[in-house]
Amino acid sequence: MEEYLTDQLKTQEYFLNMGPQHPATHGVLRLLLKLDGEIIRNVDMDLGYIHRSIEKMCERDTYKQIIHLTDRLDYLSSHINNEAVCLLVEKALNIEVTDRIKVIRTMMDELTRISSHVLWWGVMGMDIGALTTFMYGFREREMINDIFEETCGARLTMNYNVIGGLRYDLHENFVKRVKDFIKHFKKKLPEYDKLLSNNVIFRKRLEGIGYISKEDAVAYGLNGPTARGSGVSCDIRKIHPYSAYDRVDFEEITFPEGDSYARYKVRIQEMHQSLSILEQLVDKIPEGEYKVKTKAVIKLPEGDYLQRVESARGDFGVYVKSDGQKFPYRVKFRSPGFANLTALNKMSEGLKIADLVAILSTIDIVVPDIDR
Amino acid sequence: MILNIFTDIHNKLLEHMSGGAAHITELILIAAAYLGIFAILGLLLVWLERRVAGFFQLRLGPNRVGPFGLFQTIADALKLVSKELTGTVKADSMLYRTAPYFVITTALMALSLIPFSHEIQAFDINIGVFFLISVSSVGVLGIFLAGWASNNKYSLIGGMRTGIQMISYELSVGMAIVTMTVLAGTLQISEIIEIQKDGWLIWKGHIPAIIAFMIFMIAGTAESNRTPFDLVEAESELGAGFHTEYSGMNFAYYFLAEFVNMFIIASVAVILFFGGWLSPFGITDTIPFAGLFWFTVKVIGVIFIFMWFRWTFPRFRIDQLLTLEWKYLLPVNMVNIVLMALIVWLGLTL
Amino acid sequence: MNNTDIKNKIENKFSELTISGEDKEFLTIEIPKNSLKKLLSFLKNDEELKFDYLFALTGIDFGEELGVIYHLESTKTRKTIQITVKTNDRNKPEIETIHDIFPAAYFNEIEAHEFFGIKFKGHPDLKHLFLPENWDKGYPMRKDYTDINMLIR
Amino acid sequence: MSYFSDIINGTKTLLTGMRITGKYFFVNLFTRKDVITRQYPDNIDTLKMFDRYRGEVIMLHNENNEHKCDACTLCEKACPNGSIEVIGDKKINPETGKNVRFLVKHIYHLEMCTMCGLCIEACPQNAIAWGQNYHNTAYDRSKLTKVLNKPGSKIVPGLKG
Repeated sequence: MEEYLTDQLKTQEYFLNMGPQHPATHGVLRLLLKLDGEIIRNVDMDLGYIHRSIEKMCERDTYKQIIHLTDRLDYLSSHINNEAVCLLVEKALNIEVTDRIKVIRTMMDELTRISSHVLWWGVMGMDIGALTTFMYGFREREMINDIFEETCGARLTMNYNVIGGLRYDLHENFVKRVKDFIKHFKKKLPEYDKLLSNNVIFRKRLEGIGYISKEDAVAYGLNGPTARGSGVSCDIRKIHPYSAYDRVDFEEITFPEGDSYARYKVRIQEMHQSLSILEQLVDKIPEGEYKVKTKAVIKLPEGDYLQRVESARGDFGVYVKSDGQKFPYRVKFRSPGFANLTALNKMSEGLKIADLVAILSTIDIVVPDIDR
Repeated sequence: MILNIFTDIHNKLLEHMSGGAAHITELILIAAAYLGIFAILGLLLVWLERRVAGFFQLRLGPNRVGPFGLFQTIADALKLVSKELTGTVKADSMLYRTAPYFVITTALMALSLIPFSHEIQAFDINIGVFFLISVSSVGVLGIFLAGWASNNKYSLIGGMRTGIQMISYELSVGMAIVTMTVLAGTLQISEIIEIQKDGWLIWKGHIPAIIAFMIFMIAGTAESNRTPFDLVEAESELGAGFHTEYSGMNFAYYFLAEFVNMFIIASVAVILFFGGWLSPFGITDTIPFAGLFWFTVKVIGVIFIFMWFRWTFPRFRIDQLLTLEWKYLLPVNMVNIVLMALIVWLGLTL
Repeated sequence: MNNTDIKNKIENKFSELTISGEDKEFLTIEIPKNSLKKLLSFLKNDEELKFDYLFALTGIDFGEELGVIYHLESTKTRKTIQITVKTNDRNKPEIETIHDIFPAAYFNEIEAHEFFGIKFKGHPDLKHLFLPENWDKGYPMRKDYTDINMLIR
Repeated sequence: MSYFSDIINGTKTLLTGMRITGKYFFVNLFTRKDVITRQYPDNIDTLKMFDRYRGEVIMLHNENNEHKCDACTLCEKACPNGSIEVIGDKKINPETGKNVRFLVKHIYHLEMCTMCGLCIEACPQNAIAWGQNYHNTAYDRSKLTKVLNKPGSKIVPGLKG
């Protein structure tokens, strides 16, 4: 009977071009879906719609000039990307920065992480269909952006880190603003749970969807919150602590379920952790220099250098091969989003279009980061 | 006292011309009036939606054009009118062009049944509620055809989703209405309202009526393709769904019809559960046209709940949509009808 | 387990490679391309080392030679290791694919192929991922690539 | 009886969500207290950017229309995008008799600038600084190419030039 049915009821597979202009692809990502009805058989991707070849551009820039290019990679964690390059150069030249610099960098990192996660939360709701969350997310993000703008001079492409320290000292309002933000966000974060996390429709949309096992997550090179949703412990802040992360107390959030909802929970919990880091540091910003004296022309000794940081999306890495010149010989930006995206096909097999949108949301891609 | 302005007009016309001519003039007059109501309703509701959405989302909404931004939607409509009508090359052009008219025609037909007050009801047929359900199920065709004829895969998926969704939720809407007609004992809309003079049906039918109301609200949201049931045009998945390929006025037809449909669903809820144009406790029932005020207030109340849903909830997935209907709403509905019948039979109504 | 232990362990097993950087943050291995796959599967599957996380796959143009740099991390010891393979042939560079060992390499290899022209033997679909489908102007990340639109100081 | 408890718990979560949005709705309806958007062109008079805001590069002039730039081209060299062109010339200073550089034109391409700030850091004289202008739109790309030194301006006397 079943054979008869499958013989008679033939369905035709077809292709659907999702993107480059599509609301769910968060920019200009093109997905080629092979569909059977609404069920996804295969996801193929086409990237490069905003490829700027930043790696090649870095080969003609000095180390100081590279930093501002990293703003344009993952624009939602630009501060963390800046820091990666600065840390790499400081490590290579054995520049020891002051405690003040370390603490400020850590605080900025965490503010960046919160602002990125808050934006992700808003957009996540929007992808699932709850349009209101977007504005609620932006309310918090706006406060952080104001903090950034006042201290760093820009809201998104902060470019605040320089080799050997920071561009400016903290603005006098910084501490007050951060304290205000902590107070505000502590009140609003439970609302996120009430509005979205516990919502029965939302949970049904995410639970059990986009499963990826721990082994697969490692094999596909997943990182950041996406991998931690599968129970992989991969927080660079814990594994290879940098800046002031070795002196603050925070937990690495992992959930073993491996589905979209686990990834969602990881990010929500990470916001709580970031908030606690901020609380620990805000009253203890040490006095000191905000910038260490460096040479005017920075040349890295010949060799290979690698610096990894935990950006909002995961394991961001900078690899530099230097030949002793003032320009790097080869720079590689290891993009967390690119690695996460490679597992998309695996995650979305046999699911529906609506699920693909949810998965894309939970792996939290930023297309400039993928295209580089 | 005026009984019904439409009968008045009919009689006035008969005084001046012969029967046939009077009839045709009356038809044209009323049709024009209802087209006007359709447009005004649509535009007002779009404005209301945007304004309400603004407040939900910590914004202000349109507030620049006219007082409270009231003319914003008119400006938008003018813009849409002036826009080019585009289409896909290989679209089935006949169906593609006619599809929007299915939607507005049915919306208009359903609108003619709505009693705005005691005096304003164009078409009071004795199978009113039944007519309303059957007419509104034709409207689906317009959406379905749009999805099919556009020759766009996103539209097609949207159209197919409509088919599934409408067939399923039509049931729940119908059953919820049946539950209430068991209580009311009539299908004629004016009579249903008349019965409620000594108490609204949601009060009279207490438990089963409240359950029926909840089901009606859920299914009604689905009927009007609104979040959380807006899979048909789910913008994060399908771009715009069935009307991806429509532009200019053709798009505006769908857009307005969607809001008018919401108005119709809300009106039906008000008629069946909250006594239509009746004032609470009969305080203003003797004043002519006071019903219009109460009807509007009640309908806006129900519409606000629809909007509240829309700006709070995430969207369902297609299989969850069907699960909700066939596994939850339908069985509950079945039991509810029996319960209602028992209550009416045993005389337990309040 | 420190770098010296790892070095000894690898050197016991493989003789044709050169290891340096014991005192540095991570070991740097240079290996001929025909034993690359053997080394990588050893590194991944060895219970003590367990270098199972492909952190990055970087194509690189050494001027004369083309090469690929693999950065692996062990999820057990949290040590990083850098492996370099080189190929002399600039016209038809070929390196074996490792996407069957590390699925993460699949798209990274496509990227390296696009920008450096390195053919990964055994890779099923070396399509254009970042560049346009009809791209035929060579390999942009190579050092000898010139483009009139490029901003050069 | 998970069927019924599912319905009840599910409805509860939905109502909690509605309470949150409903609260904001009514607060905004009556008081506008939680409205977070700013009414942009209306508040244009009161809108002030932060001091460190990086809007565009400007050259500082004092009240005598004098700047500090001696056309050393360090900013041009520091710029990663080539958005600064310094056109200088040499002339003999009548007082000292030395051959010195002076600035003819400091051309700034705003359309290419990424606001990285390296030029301002590189400037030994602090002749250029950040301007807080945020209204940088133009209908023509060429309008974004600016000459930073004002017409007729000279270098502050006493400086090298």
